[in-house]
Amino acid sequence: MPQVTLVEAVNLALARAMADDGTVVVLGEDVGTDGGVFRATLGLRERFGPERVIDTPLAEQLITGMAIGMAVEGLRPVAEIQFSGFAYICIDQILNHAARMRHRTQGRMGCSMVLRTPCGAGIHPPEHHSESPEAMFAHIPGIRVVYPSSPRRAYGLLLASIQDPDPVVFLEPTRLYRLFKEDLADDGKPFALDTCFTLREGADITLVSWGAMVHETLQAASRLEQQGVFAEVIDVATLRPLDMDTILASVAKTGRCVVVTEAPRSGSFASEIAANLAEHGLLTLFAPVSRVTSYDVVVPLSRLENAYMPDTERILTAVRKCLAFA
Amino acid sequence: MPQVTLVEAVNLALARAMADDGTVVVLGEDVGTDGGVFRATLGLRERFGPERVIDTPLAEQLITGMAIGMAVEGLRPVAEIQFSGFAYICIDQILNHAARMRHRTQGRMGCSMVLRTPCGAGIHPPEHHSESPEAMFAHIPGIRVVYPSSPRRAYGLLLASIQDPDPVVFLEPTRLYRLFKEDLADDGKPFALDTCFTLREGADITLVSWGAMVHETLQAASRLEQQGVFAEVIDVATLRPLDMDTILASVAKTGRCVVVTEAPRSGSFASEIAANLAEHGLLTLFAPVSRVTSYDVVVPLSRLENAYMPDTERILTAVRKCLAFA
Amino acid sequence: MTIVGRFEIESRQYLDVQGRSVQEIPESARDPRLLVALYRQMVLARTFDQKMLALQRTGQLGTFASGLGKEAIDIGVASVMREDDCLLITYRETAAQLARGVSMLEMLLYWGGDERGSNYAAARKDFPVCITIASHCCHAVGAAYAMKLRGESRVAVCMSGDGASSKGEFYEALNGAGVWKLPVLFVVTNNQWAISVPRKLQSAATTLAQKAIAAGIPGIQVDGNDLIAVRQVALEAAERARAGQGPTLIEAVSYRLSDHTTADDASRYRDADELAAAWQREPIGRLRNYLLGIQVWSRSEEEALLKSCLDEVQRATDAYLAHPSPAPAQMFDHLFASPPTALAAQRGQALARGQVDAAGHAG
Amino acid sequence: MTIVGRFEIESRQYLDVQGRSVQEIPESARDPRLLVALYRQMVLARTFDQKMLALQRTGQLGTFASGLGKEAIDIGVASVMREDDCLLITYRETAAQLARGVSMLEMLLYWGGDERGSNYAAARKDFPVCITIASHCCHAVGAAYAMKLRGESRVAVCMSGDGASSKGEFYEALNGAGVWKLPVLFVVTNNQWAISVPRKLQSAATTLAQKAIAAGIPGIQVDGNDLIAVRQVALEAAERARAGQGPTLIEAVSYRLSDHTTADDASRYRDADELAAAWQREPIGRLRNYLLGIQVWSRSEEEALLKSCLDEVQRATDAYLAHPSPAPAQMFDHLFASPPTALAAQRGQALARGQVDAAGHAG
Ligand SMILES: Cc1ncc(C[n+]2csc(CCOP(=O)(O)OP(=O)(O)O)c2C)c(N)n1
Ligand SMILES: Cc1ncc(C[n+]2csc(CCOP(=O)(O)OP(=O)(O)O)c2C)c(N)n1
Ligand SMILES: [Mg+2]
Ligand SMILES: [Mg+2]
Repeated sequence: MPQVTLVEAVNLALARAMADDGTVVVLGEDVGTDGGVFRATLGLRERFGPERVIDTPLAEQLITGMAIGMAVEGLRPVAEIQFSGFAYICIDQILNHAARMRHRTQGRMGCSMVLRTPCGAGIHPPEHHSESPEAMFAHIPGIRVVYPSSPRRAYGLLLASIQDPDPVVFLEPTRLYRLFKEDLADDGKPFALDTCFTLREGADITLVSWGAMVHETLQAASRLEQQGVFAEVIDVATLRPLDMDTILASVAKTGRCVVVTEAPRSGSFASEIAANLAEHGLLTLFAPVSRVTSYDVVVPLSRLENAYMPDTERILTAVRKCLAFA
Repeated sequence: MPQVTLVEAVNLALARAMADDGTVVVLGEDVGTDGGVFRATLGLRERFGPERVIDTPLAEQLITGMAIGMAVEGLRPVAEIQFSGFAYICIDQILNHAARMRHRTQGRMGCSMVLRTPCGAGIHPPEHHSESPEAMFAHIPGIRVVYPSSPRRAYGLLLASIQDPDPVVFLEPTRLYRLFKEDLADDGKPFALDTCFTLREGADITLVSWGAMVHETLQAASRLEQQGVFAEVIDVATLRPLDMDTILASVAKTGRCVVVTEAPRSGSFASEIAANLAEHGLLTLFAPVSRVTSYDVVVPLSRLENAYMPDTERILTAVRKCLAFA
Repeated sequence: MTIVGRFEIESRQYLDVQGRSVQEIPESARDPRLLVALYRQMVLARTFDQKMLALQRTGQLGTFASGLGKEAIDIGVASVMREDDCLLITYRETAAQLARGVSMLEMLLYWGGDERGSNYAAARKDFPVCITIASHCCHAVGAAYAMKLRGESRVAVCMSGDGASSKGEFYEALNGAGVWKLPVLFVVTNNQWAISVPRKLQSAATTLAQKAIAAGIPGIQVDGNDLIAVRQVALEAAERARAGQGPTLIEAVSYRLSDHTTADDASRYRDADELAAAWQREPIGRLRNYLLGIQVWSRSEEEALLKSCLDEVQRATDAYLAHPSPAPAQMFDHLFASPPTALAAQRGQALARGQVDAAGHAG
Repeated sequence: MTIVGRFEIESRQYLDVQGRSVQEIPESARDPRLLVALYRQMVLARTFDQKMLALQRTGQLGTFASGLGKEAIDIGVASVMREDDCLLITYRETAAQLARGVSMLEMLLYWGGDERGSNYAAARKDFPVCITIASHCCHAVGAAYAMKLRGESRVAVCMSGDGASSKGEFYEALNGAGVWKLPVLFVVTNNQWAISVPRKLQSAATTLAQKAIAAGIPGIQVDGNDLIAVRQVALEAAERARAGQGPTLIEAVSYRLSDHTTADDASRYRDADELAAAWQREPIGRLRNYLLGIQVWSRSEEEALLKSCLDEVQRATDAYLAHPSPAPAQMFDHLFASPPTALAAQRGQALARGQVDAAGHAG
């Protein structure tokens, strides 16, 4: 089996979906000849032609709105927004239209589309390239929000997202694009879009995360193991609909939970999970749910990026506090 | 003292701010000759002239972006977005620019502006006129989010928002615009922008709300009082920065809390408050924090509006469950 | 001086305000039966429109945006569309929807606050009402892209207002449609007002048709009160689109004879004189005069038509008023193709509450 | 046929590719000292630009967007601005910023990833780099509105690219500036590429200057490799703006001689021949030839200039490399004019962590 990076897995999933289904089209800025600024769409134009791999004008509202029109007309568009900072402008079309078309027409029209965008900080880019907008998207009724954190999950979840009859916002952790490789079969098998991934089992504490932070969270779990603490690690991966059952079951076992996200703290998706745990798991909790997040400030330029984002150390500090709570 | 409605209080605050400070300008669709579709800007054009009360083309990104440019150049713009459903398109400019200008320039440039928009359901309007976008705005570092629920608070908080050197998103509960009146002195006194309002004291349970739902929450408290249950009612009013201290102190006293919001449940601002309570108030809680919210669906058209929104009955059900928890 | 671009904007009219032809009537409007049929549609649309206003005033309908004065635009444009084309509208295109086969009952349900009204039995490919101004222009581009990709000879017709022409999405859509030469008609009803904002405050452009020049596509102005002109201009655009020659922007000049919506009072911001003058140019009387002039229509036919329109509208109204209320489950059941389990609990809660409501226990 | 609008787009050039005048040099470019001064700025800007690229390649600077080839546009436009005017830019206007008095150190800090670089000591009214394409066009409208409201004779100058001209905000801004006749210059650098997307895929419009027609404002094309033409066209626009006659759109036609940014490899998507041909038209050699031709510049002055530019750039580089790192407090201290108490705890946490980091205990 070939070893692939996360961005290669995205590429393989796109190619597979386009090969299997002639209604799948890819559109966005520089997705064609250039193969995407991160090369996620590399080779697709050569293989499937410029009509299905569409270099658009520089216009994110057009890209999103077009995708909606295409989807209503029976295509399965996969739109790329080049960087997360330029995805906020798409909220309007996603929320007011993509998410509502089926309900608005009582089932007459669906909107099977995917909006892909690279997210998260840590690659020392210019301003607006390091955003974590997942909480905003995850607040929108009528869409799915998916955020894989490994090549295999990226592949299986992207295939599922493209096949899904409803709109999916598919967030990709830029920092993990080339950080590591995994074996990947390219077997065309989609993953379920409503189930968390338990990456590591453990009885002492539950660590919940998604996106690039899963990486630091796993590192923290390894460090903890060396100290004899066994952490269960859950990758939420499908933020909406949220699979609280898996998280609740884990916390029922461990009694302690730390939620890790790269987004600024207030109103982050970590708060949603913590609120659900407090509501439905209060009696199983031995300690308050702790949220390890970025600060409530603007993502700084690269020189302070590391000081801004959570790291393994901050996760470990939260875990220690949580374990010490009595 | 004259008795005024909430929308009249908004109008008085705007007039007062414009009279006191020549740099205050008002802009938006139909804010001039028409005085705003809800009449919030009535009479301002006659009094302060069309140069300061600006009817704009139909272009929300222009309205928001212009306000930013004006603010950087030393004006104090108050921009109106006609209905909440058209405010999502402004998130991009607010988040990427208004919220960041001061940090980006390390203090060289500020962005003293207010973005006003009527929010919330319950007035049987067409689609997109019933949104509760506060959680999205409250997730943005670098701005304030204010949401008054009475004429007096609307007046004092709007004055403070206009005077504030930083950007403020000012949400107005459409449903309360003309629902009731209050005495208002029109004394030009701003309210603090970081303090919750305790509207009613009580030792049995804390009810937390904001916007139009404060109305139902107060009604629930009255009903409870008839049954011998004394609820403390807190109007958050300034969602960002959030005054958790007042809420935590109240819950430390009552041990029980229900948070009420009109927004769809997942990722709502109720989750942020519940998460904070669970984190910092766990030991004082006798029962899980309960969130009374709208369902995670699209705001329906008018015929199902009442079935969608929380009402007094749903608040009371949650309170009873919370009180019964042991 | 080197000139690198030269552009002209044409304006088209066949009937003057009295309904007399000012130039040779085009082929597309020479069949009197067709013209009479379109005239009937215009009258039916206006009758229905007036009924909707009456229902709103008596609390039996929600906020409603009258299409009074734009019947020639709606009917003229719809008249060049084929059944399987795709129409994208705002809230003021009741007449066009009627012509497309959307039923009066459906429209009444929609404006009465029930999503079932957008589940059109006919016109399955037409988009539902789009309230967020100009956002649907981008949908039209996507729909047209799909048509072109599949090699169909269909067109997407996107209708909007003068206010909409100031929105970024309007422009992004025109520009995109130009790049890919897509089969789209962008029809802008310039009714001189966007709520209280007059046309001259929307743009310094002297015509809205010239917005096409920015996108490198053809733009044309047409007298929007002249059915024959609207139909002819739309037909030319549709033929070009079907032939792979790309999009067209049509500015149809007209006047909003009504208030903006039932929530508006236009007398607050515009002159009675202006309104009275606009009534002189309105489209139905103009076409009637023409039809009477060429003797394909008579006063007695007119009377019969009015009566039959009233009857038809009344039947739809009765059906609407007798229609069962929506059930709370409706909020949940078409949110997703298959409802996620995470929503099941909320659905149950809403249904239980609905029963309580029905039993009269709660507000 | 009734024509209701006629429009022309002019294109302006004074120097041909060899640097020979093709028409009478305008008053604005007849002072040789001024021309030489502007030439010096262009050379300094290019020297600085090359240094930034070198620093990036050696890991001493972040991603950087070279301005190679657009020096005439930046310097020509900046040359008509007054100190208290206001410049709004994207990421490729290093040369313009230099001319406005932004220091090299500031620009190095900014591109090195430190916000302090945008706290310009001079050019206090100029906006910082705007990365989100075209969003700053709306800021320019607001700034110009403020200027007009206060009765100032200042102008706002907004620079963007050919790609930006496809964005809705670009259009909303032009349209708004037209409605209020605001003192704005919209300068579009048409460098033929938006990353890998060629100009013809951005729009079917044959010129970008014609986008002005949609907004009802003047639009003009200029040879962006001809400093004299850029300066003259910008001067005319600025004078009109200061005289209350409203905005202008200037399309400056040029070519992106560099990769898009240091993260890009343009050879993946464009022809070596096209690039080589573009080098024949580049602006610095052209102006040099003109200056040499009219004998106000010499080979020896050229040599001395190159040396002094290298020295100046090196001094700035040294200062940059010696500059102390930003402290974590910087994230918090200018987020609000006065930091809310709610943030104090997080600030404390970050500062404590910073100390840990400094002590080398954590990554
Ligand atoms: C994006 C957006 N902004 C604001 C509104 C509120 N609004 C509804 S209709 C209208 C005016 C529209 O004018 P125009 O496009 O000329 O259409 P008309 O109503 O004249 O048919 C406005 C501002 C809206 N529906 N959508
Ligand atoms: C709104 C937005 N979308 C996408 C990007 C990513 N991006 C950066 S530069 C660029 C191309 C810009 O082209 P153009 O406007 O021609 O300017 P140039 O780079 O040629 O100077 C793109 C797509 C961005 N910065 N902002
Ligand atoms: Mg109009
Ligand atoms: Mg370019």
